Amino acid sequence: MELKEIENIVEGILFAMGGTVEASKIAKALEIEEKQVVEAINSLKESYAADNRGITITEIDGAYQMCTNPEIYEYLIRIAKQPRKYVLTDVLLETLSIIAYKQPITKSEIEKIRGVSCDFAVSKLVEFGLCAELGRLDAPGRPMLFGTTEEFLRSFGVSSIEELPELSQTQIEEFKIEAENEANNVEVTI
Amino acid sequence: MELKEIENIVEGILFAMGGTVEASKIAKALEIEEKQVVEAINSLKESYAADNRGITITEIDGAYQMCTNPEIYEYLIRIAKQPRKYVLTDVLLETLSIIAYKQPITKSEIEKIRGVSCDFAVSKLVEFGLCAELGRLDAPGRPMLFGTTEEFLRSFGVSSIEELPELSQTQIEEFKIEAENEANNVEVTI
Amino acid sequence: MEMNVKLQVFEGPLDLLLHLIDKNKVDIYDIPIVEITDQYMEYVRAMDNSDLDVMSEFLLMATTLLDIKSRMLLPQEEKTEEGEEPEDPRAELVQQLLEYKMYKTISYQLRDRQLDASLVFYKEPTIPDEVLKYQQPVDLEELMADLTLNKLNDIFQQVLKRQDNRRDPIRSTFGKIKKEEVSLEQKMEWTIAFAKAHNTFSFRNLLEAAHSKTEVIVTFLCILEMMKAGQINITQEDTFTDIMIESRIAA
Repeated sequence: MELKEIENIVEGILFAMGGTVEASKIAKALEIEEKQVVEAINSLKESYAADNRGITITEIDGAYQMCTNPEIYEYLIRIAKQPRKYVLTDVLLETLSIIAYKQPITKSEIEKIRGVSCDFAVSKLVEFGLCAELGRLDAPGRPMLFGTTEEFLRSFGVSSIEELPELSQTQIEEFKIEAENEANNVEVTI
Repeated sequence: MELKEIENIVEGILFAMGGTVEASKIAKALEIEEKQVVEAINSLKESYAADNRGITITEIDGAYQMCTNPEIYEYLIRIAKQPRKYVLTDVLLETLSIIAYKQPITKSEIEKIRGVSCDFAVSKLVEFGLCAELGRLDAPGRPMLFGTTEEFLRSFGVSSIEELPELSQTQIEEFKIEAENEANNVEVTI
Repeated sequence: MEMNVKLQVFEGPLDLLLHLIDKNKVDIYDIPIVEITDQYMEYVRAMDNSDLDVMSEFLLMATTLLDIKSRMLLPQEEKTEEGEEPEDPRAELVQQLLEYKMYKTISYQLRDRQLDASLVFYKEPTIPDEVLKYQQPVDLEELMADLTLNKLNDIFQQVLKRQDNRRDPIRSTFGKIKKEEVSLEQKMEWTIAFAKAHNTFSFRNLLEAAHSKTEVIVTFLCILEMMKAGQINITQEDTFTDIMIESRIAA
C-alpha cells in the first residue's frame, strides 16, 4: 500500500471516529506496519500545516485525533458553540497540577502539599473527567490513588504527561534564586 | 478574503459541526457573499476528489456536510466494528443435534425434548446458515418446520442426512417404546 | 503595618503565608517569624469563622507558627557535638511553602495551556450507516472447526438421556393423570373477545395461539358452544378445509 493511499484512509478513519484512535489499531485494520501508519499521519499533518488547512491532527498518549486548526477559532465560534464543560477555579487548578505531576497520588498526599482538605476539589476533577481513580494503594487503609485522564491531556493541549512544563530540581533552584533576589532587593522591612 | 483562506475556514467549520451547515450561515459568519462560500466548497470538493482523499463533502438541500469517502468503508468497518467471534454454545449444539436427527421438526417439539424454550437458539442457527425454515406443518396452528441446510452438510463433508452417524439399535428401540407410551398417554383430559 | 487582607480570600493557610511573605517583601528562607505570625493571627481573627473546617485548617497553621516563634525565642543552642549547625525551626515550613509555591506557579502555566487548547474543536463520531449496519459474515469453517459428526451424535444422545432422566419413572407410568392446562371458561372468554374484534376469521386463526392438543380441543368446544348460542355462523367448503367463522357479535 502506498503512502498516499494510507494517508487517505487514515484521514477518513480519523474523521469518522471523532475520538482518539491508536496507530496500532489502524495498522491492524490496514494490515500494514504501525510505523507506516505513523509515517502517514505525520505526512498528513505536515501537508495540513503547509497549506494552513482548517483541520489538523493531534497526538494524545500515542493515539491520534483529528481537530480544527486553532487559527480559525474566531470564525468557528460564530457558528459552533464551544461546549464549555467546566470552569477551573484556582483551587481546582492547584489540585490538578499536584495530581498531574505526582500521579499516582492519594488525597492525603495532596492535602499535605496544599495544607487544606481536597475532597471537594478531587471529586470535582473526577466529575469533570480530568482525573480518575487509578486503584488502591497497598498501604494501611488502602487509600485511593488518583491520576489524570486522556481528557486532561486534550483540554490542556499536551500529548503526554512527559510534555507538561518541566518540574525539576533546577526549577526549584530557580524559585530559590528568585526568592533570594527578592529578599536582597528589599532588605529592610522588618 | 482569498478563496484559499475561505476553503480552509469552511473545512474547519464543516469538520467541527459534523452535521449539515447552510452556506448562508457560513457566509454570515465570515462576512462574505454566499456564492463565495459555495465556490470555496466546490473547490474543496474538487481537490478532495482529485487526490481521492478520505473525506468528501455532500450537499443536502442547499446545506453541506463533510463525510467519509465510501471507498474506505471496508477499513472503517474493521476499526469501528469490533470483530465478533461467533461460537457454538452448548445450547446451540444441543439444538442443532436435535434438528439434525429429528428434522423436519417444530420449535415446540425441540422444546419438548430440551425442556426449555428454543426461540433464541433456533434463530441463531438460522442466522449462522446451519438451519433453515422448511415450510409449515399441516397441523393446527400451522407451526414452522426446521431442518439443517446444505452448508451444514458441507461443513462435515457429507452429502446427505443419511450419512449422519446412526443412533444405536437399542437406542432406537427405546425411542419406539417411548413414542408408543406417549401416544397412549395423550387421552385428552378436560 | 496596614492590614488590607481582610477582603481577600485565600485558598488556605499556605496561600495566606505566601501572600504575607510577598507583601512584606521578606526572604522565604529567613521569615521574620514574629512579624509574620502576628499578621497571620490578625487575619485569622478577622476571618469569618462560620466554616469550621476552613477555620480549623488556618488554626492548625497558627499553632505551627506559634510553636516556631517560641522555639526561635529560646536562647540559641550551641553547635551539636558533631559540630553541625542546629536546625532552623523554620526549615520544614520553608520547604512546604516552596513546594506549594511551585505548584501554584505551575497551575498558572497550566491555565495558559488550557486557554490555548480551548481554541481547538473536536467532533463527535459520525460513523456512516453503511458501517453501522454492517454484519460480520459467519465463518462456518471456523465456527464448526471443533465439531465432528460423532460429537454431534454424542450431544444428541446426551440430550435424549437427559430428557429420559427428567421423566419420573414411576409417575410416568400413571400416564392418565394430567393437569388441566386450559380452562373452558377462560378460553370461552378469550374466544368471545376475539369474535367481538373480528368480523370473519378462520378456525386456524384461532389456533395460532394454541400450545397443546388440549387447547385445540377446548377451542373447538368453544366454537361449538358459541354456534349453539347463535353468536357465530360457520361454513366449511370441503372436508378438511379450513372452517370459516362469521361473527355476529363483532363491533
